Parts: sequence; structure tokens; C-alpha cells
Amino acid sequence: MDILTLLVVVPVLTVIALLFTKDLKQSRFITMIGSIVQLGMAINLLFAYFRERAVNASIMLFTRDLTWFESLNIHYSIGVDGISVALIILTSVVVLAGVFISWKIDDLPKEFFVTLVILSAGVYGVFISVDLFTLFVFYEIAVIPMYLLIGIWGSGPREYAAMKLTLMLMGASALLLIGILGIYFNSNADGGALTFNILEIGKVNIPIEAQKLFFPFTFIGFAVIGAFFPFHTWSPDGHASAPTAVSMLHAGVLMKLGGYGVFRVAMFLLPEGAKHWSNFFLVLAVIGVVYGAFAAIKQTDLKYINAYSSVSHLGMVLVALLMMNKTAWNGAILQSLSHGFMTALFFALIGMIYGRTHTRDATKMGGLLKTLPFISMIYVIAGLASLGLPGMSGFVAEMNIFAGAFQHPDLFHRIISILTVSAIVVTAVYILRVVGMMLMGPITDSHFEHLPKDTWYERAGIYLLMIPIVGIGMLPLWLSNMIMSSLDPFIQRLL
Amino acid sequence: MNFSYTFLVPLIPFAVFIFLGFFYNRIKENISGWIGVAGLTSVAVLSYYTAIQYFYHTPKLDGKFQTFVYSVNWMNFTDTLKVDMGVLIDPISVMMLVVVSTISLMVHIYSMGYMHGDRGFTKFYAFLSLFTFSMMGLVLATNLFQIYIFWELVGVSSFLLIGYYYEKPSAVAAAKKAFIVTRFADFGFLVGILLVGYYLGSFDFQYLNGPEGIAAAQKFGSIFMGFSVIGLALVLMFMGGAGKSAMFPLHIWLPDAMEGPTPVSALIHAATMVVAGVYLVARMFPMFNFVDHGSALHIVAWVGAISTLIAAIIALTQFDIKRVLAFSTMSQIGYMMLALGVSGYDGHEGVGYMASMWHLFTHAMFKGLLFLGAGSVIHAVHSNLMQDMGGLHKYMKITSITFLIAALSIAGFPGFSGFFSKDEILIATFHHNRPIFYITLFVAGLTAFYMFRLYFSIFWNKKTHYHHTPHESPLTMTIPLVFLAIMSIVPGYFPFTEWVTPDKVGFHGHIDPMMASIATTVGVLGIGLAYFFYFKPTDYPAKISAAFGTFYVWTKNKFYIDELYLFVTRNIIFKYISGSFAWFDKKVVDGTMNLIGNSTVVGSEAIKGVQSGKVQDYAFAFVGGVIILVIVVIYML
Amino acid sequence: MIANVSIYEILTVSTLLFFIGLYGFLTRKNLITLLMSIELLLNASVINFVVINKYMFPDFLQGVYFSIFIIAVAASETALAISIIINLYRLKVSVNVDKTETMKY
Amino acid sequence: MRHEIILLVLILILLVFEIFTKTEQKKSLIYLALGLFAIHTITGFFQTTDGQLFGGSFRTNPLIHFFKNVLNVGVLIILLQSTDWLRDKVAHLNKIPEFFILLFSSLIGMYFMISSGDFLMFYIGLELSTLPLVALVAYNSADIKGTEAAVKLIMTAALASAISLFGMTMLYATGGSLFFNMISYQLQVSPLAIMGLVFFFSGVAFKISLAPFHFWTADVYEGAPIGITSYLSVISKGAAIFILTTILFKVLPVLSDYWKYIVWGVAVLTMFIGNLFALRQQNMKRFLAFSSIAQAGFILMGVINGDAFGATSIIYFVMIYIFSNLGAFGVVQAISSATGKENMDDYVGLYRTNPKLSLVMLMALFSLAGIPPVAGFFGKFFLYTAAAEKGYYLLVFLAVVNVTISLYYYLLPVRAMFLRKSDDAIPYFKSNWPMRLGLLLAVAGIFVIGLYSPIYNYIVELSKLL
Repeated sequence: MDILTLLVVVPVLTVIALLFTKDLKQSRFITMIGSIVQLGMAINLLFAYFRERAVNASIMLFTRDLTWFESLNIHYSIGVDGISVALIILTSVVVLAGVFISWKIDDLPKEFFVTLVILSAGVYGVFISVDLFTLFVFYEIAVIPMYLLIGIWGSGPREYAAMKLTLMLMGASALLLIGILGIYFNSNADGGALTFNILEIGKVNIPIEAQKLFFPFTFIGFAVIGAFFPFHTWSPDGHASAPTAVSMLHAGVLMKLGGYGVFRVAMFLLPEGAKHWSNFFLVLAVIGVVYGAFAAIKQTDLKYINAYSSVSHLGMVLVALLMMNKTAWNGAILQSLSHGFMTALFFALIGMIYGRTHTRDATKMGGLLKTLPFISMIYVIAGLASLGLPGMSGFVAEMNIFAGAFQHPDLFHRIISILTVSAIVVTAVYILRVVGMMLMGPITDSHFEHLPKDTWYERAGIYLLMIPIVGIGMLPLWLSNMIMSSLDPFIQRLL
Repeated sequence: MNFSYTFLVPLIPFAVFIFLGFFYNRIKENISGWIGVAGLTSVAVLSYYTAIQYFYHTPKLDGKFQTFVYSVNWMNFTDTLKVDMGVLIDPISVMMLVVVSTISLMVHIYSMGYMHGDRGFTKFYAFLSLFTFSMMGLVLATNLFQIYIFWELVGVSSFLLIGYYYEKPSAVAAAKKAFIVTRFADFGFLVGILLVGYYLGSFDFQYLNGPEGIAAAQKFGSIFMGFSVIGLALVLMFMGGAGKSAMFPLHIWLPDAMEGPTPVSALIHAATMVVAGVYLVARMFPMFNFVDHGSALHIVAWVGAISTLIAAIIALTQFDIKRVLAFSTMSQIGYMMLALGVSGYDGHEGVGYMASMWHLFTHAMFKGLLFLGAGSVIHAVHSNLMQDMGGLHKYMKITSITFLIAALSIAGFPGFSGFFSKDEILIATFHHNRPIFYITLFVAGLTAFYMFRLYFSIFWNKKTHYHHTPHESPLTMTIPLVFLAIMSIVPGYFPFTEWVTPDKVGFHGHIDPMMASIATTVGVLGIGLAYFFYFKPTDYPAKISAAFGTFYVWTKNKFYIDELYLFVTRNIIFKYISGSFAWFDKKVVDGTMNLIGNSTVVGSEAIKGVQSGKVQDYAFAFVGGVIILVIVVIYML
Repeated sequence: MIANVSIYEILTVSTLLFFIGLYGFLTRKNLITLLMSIELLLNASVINFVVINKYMFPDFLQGVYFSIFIIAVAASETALAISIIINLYRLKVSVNVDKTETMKY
Repeated sequence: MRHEIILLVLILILLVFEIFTKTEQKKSLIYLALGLFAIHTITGFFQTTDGQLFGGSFRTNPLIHFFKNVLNVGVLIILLQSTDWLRDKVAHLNKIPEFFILLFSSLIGMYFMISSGDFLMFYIGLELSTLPLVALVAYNSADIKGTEAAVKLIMTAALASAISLFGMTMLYATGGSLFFNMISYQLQVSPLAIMGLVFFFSGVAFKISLAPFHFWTADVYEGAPIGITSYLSVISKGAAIFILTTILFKVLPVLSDYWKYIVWGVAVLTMFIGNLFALRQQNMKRFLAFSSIAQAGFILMGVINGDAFGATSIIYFVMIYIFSNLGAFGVVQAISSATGKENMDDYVGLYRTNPKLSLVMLMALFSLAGIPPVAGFFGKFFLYTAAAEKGYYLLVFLAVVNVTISLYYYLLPVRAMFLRKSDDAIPYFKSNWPMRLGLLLAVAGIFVIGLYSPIYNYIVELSKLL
């Protein structure tokens, strides 16, 4: 069994093991073991990648190819480059942290963890797929469990939120399907067989008209899950209703599929289409950036604030991708990573705070720094990371994005870039607003005086997420080198 | 000569920060205090050693001070555009090393007394170390991007320290204000940096300020009001500087920042961080000077002049002693700015630059002293307001005397350090820009007046009786006062003209007797007036203020600039912009999505009647379908 | 082959039959009548088959066979339908088509 | 021919036993019939000779053979799932053997229909498969709903067959023969031929229940016993689709320009009608009825492809559809025969009392909605591919829009079973082994057919023989 397939197999084994568990204790233990193994394998994969990359210059490493549906030339074909490796590590970390955070899930624990693990399996699958069909299958596997996760274990208007989220994402993936079919049936433009293999199609010059026609489908199909501006409304409601671990996983990992897919599929396979449409989508994306930030100012529910800030941050990812140069792309990937860790941390903290104060309304809280020093301090740090404080991952990512954006001298791109940069100010506003309201100031409510202290598993989850944030922020070079080295094929095809 | 050990200068405080940060709830207070002081002492020693080595024992390269750069690659934007982390040793950075380490050390010692018994003591020292680390990194930065990085870090540490008393809403508000205003300024700064990075392809000071960098920068044609792209970029950078240095109109955060503990005000908001803007302009001075024939410098000069004037005027009317000091800081920084603004590059032309740096040095010392003194006073009487003070001289001699020394120094009384630096500034302005010269002179008088208004009404004036008699502060607080008192005299006799000049060559400075006499008379005038008004309780102040009427009211309310900002943010940005965005999101965007969803449901309700349950309707539909299909297929195709 | 009767007349008749049947099926209320109209429809087809066979492709008897089968099937169909209608009558004491409208929407 | 003969023998055996068993022992006949039919199903998989009979009006080949086996498996599952109902609910009617006899004879009709080589055999098969079903729909003669359903079925079915007969006459007139292979190269494009096509098509469309020929579906499904409903929804539909594909592809390729338009329009109409009506159904049988209409609309995307690939995807999807639908109907059957409840509201909180059943339902619904990893996804995907191959992207787009709509209502039962809690949820019950075996088979099919690609490759090979 090769190193990549294991990434999908281990979750499946975990699920099987979970089926035999009796109660919360056993199931969470099993899941924890599974996720730790997963994390170990991810890190091992990282080092293996460096070793392999040293001797092997091909685009994808550890490739494996099994014929699946022969007549349609559908393969189970996998492989990773620097980008996917980075995102795989993100996933494994967030999943493990999520397990820690949902240590005390009371209702149907077994089912909860099963669904969670299935979701993670889907995500891993997407990141290792080289075949469009496989990718699409895994993508849907990753999306659909959200319905149950939010619907069963959620809070507030969970049924509405779950249904909305599922329908919007599945509707998007339906569009995506058309895009994929369009790509598939044009993949023999240079003669040769029809194929779903991304690398194969990457060599083909699909007719311009077809590219122009199918790029929007593919782009939107993926971008919706990346909270792309007009189609982002599933995310605030979804996050607000989802249980903590699910919000973490969803905002931290699942939403990254959007940027990843846009880059790996839409832009890489349809370069001409991308060029033709880039300005249009660039405008929408930058609207998302500014709009999300401004909308976040007005929110009072912590999860809503975070959801909108996600809209803004992931809008930056799309902007960067559409900026069409190496620096910006590097920034986009870094931003995906850093936002993943950061927002996961945020949701984890929100969950902890909610679990203690039983409210998520920032206006109702105050002076938590006094009663929950550790959690509040981490919250401040997370906030600073999210507003791009140097030394945190967010800064590195945003700076790459901005530097890339500024490589376009023309006025249109200048304006877009400056608007994007302006988001850092607004971000500061809404982050500090919350910090000031909720953590600082006098204690508003007498029963905030004595809140339960942070427990070991909470701290474990927090540290797990803090380490990469600070690590990337302090020493970005190795990571950005790893990503940059994987960007060459994209550069050859798109620039 | 090898200065690579200066890496330690930022790293030691960082180590201290990490240590204290991790064990903040496990260490006893005086332990952490001593750790901080020890760390800072070593830093100070290193800095002094570096300064002596650099200025005395380093051979000059064809008459110029050499520049030493030690750096490691930190991040690459492109294959050419790299970001390094490192240390750059040249006259101004060495000078700043001395300033920062001195003040920081003093504040560390002072705080052991001042913050004694505070429950966040360790946290306080952790933040102080964090700040020192960031400031040192800023000072030693080898490139624009490193400066920006530490620029942000000092901003954050200042946020943390202003909001140190986080249970006081006013403190929280002040912290937020400080951070957001500077953040807004940094937005300009960042854009400027990115523009420079894109057009000149490097962030590195050595390249940018070197001949080929200048040459590259001068190639760009004017695109906007006589500014080239680079010129605009410089202006934007100056915007960042203005934000940090509380220049008009971005100064509003500084007075509120006084909500922080007094040592913090002394360290950050008087001596070090607020002069970062000046330092930035000085750092990029060749660029500022040569690009677009220094058009950017004019802006610098005028912004400085306006700020110094406004600040001085406002300072006249404030009663909170820390606010008075804050405005005086703003006004003094305005001095430095305008001095830079009027400066030229080589030889004696660079006197403005030299003066500005010199004033930065001296000002750091005496303003630090003033704040620490004020702190000591507040410590004694537990109030910030002049009205609650008076006659303190007989209770706290040391504080009083040191305070007097500082006041004389800032008033430019001959013999004190402030006199020399201010004198140079006057010379510079006199030679290059008359209007500004007059402003400067006027402000010199105002400074002397409000300073002694402050001094007299704290230490002399009426005999307030205190319900518990104030007493002199403990040794940990007085020692720094004394040391700084010395430091606010001695630097006047440093050969700054030899050391710190734009072209690094150095010239022989001399006191211009005419200028000196003018300045002195103005200063003495101010002092005398203040003595006349405030040495004993009189009703002149009331009369004067009454005479000025509305102007006085406006001044007292800082010309309502805060209110203006508040109106813009609260009522325009928050209420209308973001409010409408939120509404739009809920109603329009989300509404559309829901509409699509509901429309299907409604549609299914609407057509349910078709399934009527009547066999014959079904049959009719059947036959109709057949016939329609036939017609369509045969005739329409 | 019937002398001086062309295929068209007969086809017209069958077509008429067909549409009469349709009309009856769509308008009548009594289930039995509906059945009768079905018979008309079937008979139209029967005539068609026979005629087409005779006039156009006389060398095979496919159409004729077919018509015989149709008649047979029609008979069984009717039988079944009648039985069910009787059942309905047993339950509802009516053989009107509008007694079968409980399930709708 | 073996299938038909064995099944006939089976029927005879049952008749004989029916005569010679006492009333109280009739129940044992259930297991006898089950056993016999299981044997029949197994023997069906053995190698057999291909060829023609009656001068080509009856033909068989591996594909047809395979498809008959698929139908057999489906029927077997249905029988397994109906045993509880037969034994407990309707034993008093004292006509258990009739159930099997009628069902089997209808199945024989299907056999004849799908292996018909000319319109005569096709027509006989059609009627033979329909008429017993009418009787079965009215199986419970005391049930007014059943009778009403039967009336509706017989009336509309008779009309449909009459109309398509009329179409056949036209095709006969233009094609000059009733044999498919003769017609396929004698037929010329002419208005009469097109009319014939449309008339004939409507008849088959009625069995597949394509809009606007679908109206009987919902009412009949609701009224009929669940076993029969599932039979109608999978077996007869599947057979009809198969024969429609054969005739359109092999017999009337000349008219393909025309029937492609028809299929396009009908497909879109069917999808929308089915989905929009399914949205607001409460009765699970009715709900599944409309969902099956929508599914039929999807299948037409394979028909419009018009090539072997289209046939492949159709057959593959029909297989999957049979298993998925039987999974869903099985659960409905189980619950209804245990508690008599058939409404969605009764399913609230089912997962917490009967987790296994709910999971089966979940799998079945996901498969119907086309969500991986269950088979439905693959089936749908290949249907899209089939349509897209010929460039019908607009059709695919409308289809995916409909998939999104359908996802909504497929999630409604899931919501009821999993998301909601209820104090008066259906209490835990345990069906006996045939039911559980039936559900197990269905779920196994749902999983295996999708992920285990050799099955698909096998169908690819077969469908060349269409």
C-alpha cells in the first residue's frame, strides 16, 4: 500500500474500528489514535517529499495509477506536489485538533466521529487525486457529511443552515460536473484519447472557445465552497449553526478545496479561459474581500464575525490566484494554509468560550481576560494573526499576495491591489472591536467571575494549531520554497 | 571591525519576552523584574560598547563612516525581490541603539518601583521586553520590509501596553484607537513599500540609498502633481511615519495613549516609538532628498511645522499633566520632522538632518525624564490633574529638581542639551525656509511657557493640602530620574555634527551667537511669563482664557479633531457603510438564494392541480401530449 | 381487395373510429362506456392492420395475425377491467369514473 | 428461452400446489415460491444458447439474458421483502399463491417484451406484463384505494396500448413489415412514420411513466400494495426502458433526428414534473413514485446518446436504480408491515430507534440522489457523460439543476429520520429473515455495482450486442 493511498485507507479503517465502539470514551479514543496516526503519516509524507523531490523533478510525486472504468479511461490516479503536501498537513492537524475540541460531544458520539472521519477522508482524497473523476468523487464525499454534522449536532436554525449549505455546495458541484465533462470531451483536442487525468490534460491545448465556455462552470463550481462573493451566504449560517469541531474542519479545511480546485483544475486546465475571465472574477473576488471585512464589523455573533472574515480572507486567495503570477500564487497557497490554522483556532476558542459563557454574543461578554486568561490571551494572539501581525503566518501570506498583486503596473490591477491591501485596516477594526468588547473592559456579568479553567485537551488542541501559525510566521522560507518549486508547471501553462 | 554580535541586541529582549511570557503566572514579581532589568542592562552595555567602537575605533572609509550589514535571507517574493533579516550599523542606527537601550533600561528600573504590587507585573515586563525587541529590530533594520515588520510589532506592543489596564474602558478605547490609527497610516506605508519594491526591485537600504538606487529612482517621470511614482511612494511611506510619530492629522491617538502606565508613556510615547517616523525619514533621507528634487521633503517639513504649532498651542490649555507632555512630545517631534524637511544632503547643507537627529537624542532623554518625573508625581498624589497638585516641591525634592532640569532643557535654556539641538534646528530653518523658521521660533517660546506652567503649577503655586502627605518615590524610581537628568545636560556637548550627517562625512559645527541669543531670549520670555502667571496662584490665566474666548474653547477641545474622526468612523463608516453591507448581505444576496429555493416549492404548490386524480384528465393529457408532439415534430422541425 | 373501394376510404373509416373512441373515452362518465370506447380504439387498429396488410403488403399475413391477437388481448383486457369495475361497484355502489378520484395531487 | 420455460413450469407447480394444499397451510407456499424462484434466479446465470424463434419474433442474446437476470434478482428481492406482508397482513384473503402466479406471469410478459423481435411479440409481452399487474394492484379487493388504483391503471393502460397499437399500424404501413430488423432498413422518413413513432413512443413512455404520460403513476403506486409498487417502479419500468432503447436505437435509427428532439423535450419535462411534484409529498410511496418519474427523466439522457455507450449507461443505471429503489421501498415495506405507517412524519426520529433501517434508507436515498460513494453517483455520472458526449450540454445543465432540486427532497426523509427527535418515534422492531436478506441484497448492490468496475466493463461488452 503506497504512502498516499494510506491517507485515505486509515480513515476508513478508523471508521470500521469506530463501528465497534460502545461509548464516548472508546470512540473518541479510537478517533484520536486514528488522527494521530494520520498526522504522523502526513509529517512523514513531508519529509519523504523532500527526499523524493531532491532526486525526482516530475510534477507529481508518489504517483500511482490504477484503471477503474476502462472504457471511459477513468483511473484511480494519485500523486502529490508541494501544494497538496502542505494542505494535507493542514488537514491532519486541524482534524486532530478538532477531535480534541469535541472531546465532550454528548449526543451520538460514535456517529459524530464516524461522519467527521469520513469527511476528512474525502478531503485527503481530493488533495491526492490526479484524476478529475477521482477528485470529483472525493470532493462530494467531503461535502455531503456536512449535512448530517450540522443537522444533527448543530445549534440554532440547524436544519435550515444544513439544508442551505448542502444545496448550495451540491448545486455548485453540479456546475462543476458540467465543467469537468466539458474538459473531458475536449481533452483529445491534440488527438489522443479522452482522459480525466489532470497531468495529461495539462499537456493538451483545449480549443479557446471551449475554454471560455467551461471555465466559469469550473471556477464557480469550486469557488462557491471558497466563499466566493455572491455565493458565500451558506457560510455564515452554516458556521453559526455547526458544532465547534465542524466549523473548524469546514472553515479550516473544506473551504480550502475551493482555492485548491480553482487553481489545480480550473486555471491549470483552462488557461485561456482563465485569462479571458480573470478580470471579471477578479472584481467579484475583491468585492468579496472588502465586503466581507465590512460586513464583519457589524456582526455581534462571534461565529458570524469569523465567517465573514473568512469570506474576506478567502477572497484574498481568489484574488491572488487570479493575479496570475508566482508570488501571488505562493501567497494564495500560504493564505489557504494560514487561514486554515487560524480560523480553526478561532472556532476552537469560540467553542470554548461558548461552552463556558453559553453565549456567542460579543456584546454580552466582557473582561474575560481576567477570568479566562489563557483562552483570552490566545484569542488575542489569534486575532493579531488574523489581522496580519508579523511573526504569524497570516502576515507572510498576505505580504506575498500583496507583493504579487503589485506586480501589475496597469491601473485596473493597481486599484484592485490597493483595495485588497485596504482590507488589513478594516480587519484590524473588527478584530480589535471584538477583543475590546469581549476580552477587555469590566466584567459585565456576575457569573463570568468564576468560569471553569481550560482543560488539557483544550490546551492540546490550541497548541497544535498555534505551533504551525507561529512556525510559518517566523520561518516562512522553507515552506514558500516548497510551494514555489511546485508552481513551475502552472507558470509554464498560464504565463 | 565586526559588529555581527549586535544580533544579540534584539534577541536578548526577545528571549526575555519568551521566558516571561511562558511562565507569566509562575514567577514572583521581583524575580521577573530583575530578569528584565538584567536583560536590558546587557543590551545597554552592548549598545554603548557598539557606539564607542563605532564612533571612535572604526576607521572611516574615505572620510565617511562605514556601514556594516549582517543579514540572513528570510523570505523571497520573487527570485530578485528578497526580504532579509539582519542588522545594519551606521551612525543613526548606532545613535538610536543608545537612545532606546538607555531609556528602556531606565524605564525597566523605574517600573520596579512604579508597578510594584500590580497583579500583571510579569506580563508588564514581558510586554516591555517585547517592545524593546521590536524597537531594536526596527532600528537595526537592513531593509524597508524588515522595518515594516518591526514597525507593526512596535505598534502591537504599544497596543498591549496602552491597554495594560484592560479593565478601564478608556484604556481599551485608547489602545484600539492607537492601533487602528497607526494601522491606517501603515496601510499607506505598506503600499509605498510595495511600490518601491516593484519599481526599484529591492527593499535594501544599501541599494536604495546608494547611487544606483537613486539613479534608478530618478528615472521615473512625474505622474501626479509633479510627483513621480517613487515620489508618491515616499509620500505614502511618510504617511506611515506620520502615523507613528503622531503628526497632524494622524496625531489623535497620542494624547489618549496616555491611558497606559506612565513608564510606558515615557518609553514608547515620548522617547522611542513615536520618533520611529523621524527615523524612517532619516533612514530613507537620500531618497527623499534626491527623488523629484525633494518635493516629498517639503511635505515632511510643512506637516512637521503645522504639527509643532498646533500641538504647542493645545498644550497651553491642557490640565492633565500627561496630556500636556503628550502634546509637547508631538510638538517636539514636529521640530525633528521640519528640521529633516528643510535639510539638504551634503556638507553643511545637512545641518537640518544632523539637528533633527540630535534633537531626537536630547529630546528622548529630557522627555523621558519629564514623563518619569510626572509618573513619580502621579505616584505620589494619585491624580493626573494640575488642579490637584501644587507645592509639591517641599515634599519631593529630587523629582522637583530633575523635573526642573528637564524643563529647562526642553525650553532651550543655555547650557542644557535641548538648547544646542534646538539652536541647530533654528539655524537650519533660518537658512532654508523662513516661514518655518518663524513658526519654529514662536513655538520655542510657547514650549518654554507651557513647560514652566506645568512645572510651577505642579511644584509651587498654591499650597494644596493632601489627605495623606505625598512623599518622595523609592530609590528604584529616583535613580533613573537622576541619571536622565544628567543625560539631559551632557548630550549637548557631544560632537554630533561630526557623527550624524546625511553624507556620513561630518562637518565642524558651531554655535551661531545671533541665533542663540534670539532663541534664549524667546525661551526666557516664555519662562518669565509662566513664572509671572503660575508661580503663585493668580487669576491672570482665567482672564487670558476669557479674553481668547471661543479660540480658547476650541484649543481646549483640541480643535475638535477627535470628534471629527469619531463622527466619520461611528456615524459614516460603521453605521452606513458596514451597516448597509450587512443589510445587503442578509436581505439581497442571501434573499436571492432563499428566493431560488422557495420558488421551487411555490412552483410545486402551483402545479399540483395538474395531478387531479381524474382518469380522463390523465387520458386527455396523454392524448394532448401525443398530438402536441406530433405537431411539433412534423411541422416545427 | 374489395372492388372500387380504395385503401383511403377504409383508413378514413378506421381513423374516424379511432377518434370517436378517443372522444368517448374522454367524455363519458360510465366506466363501462369507457371500456367500449377502448374497444373502438382497438378495432380501429385492427382494421388498419388488416387493410394495410391486404392492400399494401399482401404477400405476408403479419397484419392479419396481429389483428387476431389484438382481438384476443382485447377480450382478456375487457374481462379484467369488468371484474375490477364490479369490485369497485361492490365497494362504492357505482361504476362512475368520478368515484375514482380520492387519490390526487 | 430457458427463463420463460422455467418460470412457466414454476407457475404450473404453484398452481398444482395451490390446488392440493389446505387453506391453513397456504402460508408455507410463500417459502416454496421463494425457494423455487431463488433456484430460477440462480439457474438464470448459467450459460445458455442464443438464437431466434418463431421466425425471429423471439430473439435472445447475452445482453437480453443478462437483463432478464437483473430483473430476476430484482423480483427476488421484492419477493423477499413482501413475505412479511403476505404472511401477516393479507393471509386472510386466502389467495397467497395467486400473488406469485400473477407476478410470475407478468414477469414472463416482461421476458417476452424485452426479447421480442417484432411488434407482435412486443405487443403481447406488453399486455401480458400489464394485465396481471392490474389484478395485483387490486390484490386486496377489500381495499378501496387498491381498486381505484386498479381502475386507473387498467383504463389508462388500455388507452396507452391502444394508441401505441395505432402507431404500430402506421409503422407497419411505412416499414412494410412488423419485424424489427426488416423495418430498420425498409423504413423511410415520412410524416406517417413520424406519427407512428410518436404514437408508439407514447405507449412505451406510459410504462416508463414519462411526462406527460405519467399521471397514472403516483395514484397507482399509492394505491397498490407496496410489493407491487416496487415491482411497477423498477421491474416493469426497467424492462420498458430496455425495449424502448432497443427499438429506438436498432429499429428506428432512421428517425433518430426526430426522436432525439422528442426525447430531449420529454426528458426535461419529466425531470421537472417529477421533482416538483415530489417536493411536497407526504406519503412515502407517492414520494418514491414521483422520484421514480424524475429518475426516468434522467435515464432519457442515455437514450438521447443513441449509441452503444448510451445503452451501456442506461442498463448500468437501470441496474443501480433497481437496487436503490428496492432499498428504499424495502424500508417503507418493512415499516408499513410492522406498524402500518407510510407517512414521512411517522419516520421522525427513526434513527434513534431503528438505526439499521434508517441507514439502509439513507444509503438508498443517497444512491437515488447520486451522491458518492454509493452506486447512484456513478450511474448518474455516466448518464451525464452519455448526453455530454453528443454535445447536449444544455440538457445536462437542466439535469444538474434537477439533481439539486431532487437532493432537497431526498434529504427530507433523512432530515426526518436523523435530524429530528420525537417522543412517539416508531419503536424498535425486528423484521424476520427474508426482509432483512432483501434489504441486505439491495444495500450490497448499491455499494458493489458502483465501486466494482468489472460489472460496468461487462455491460460495456454486452451492450455492443444491442
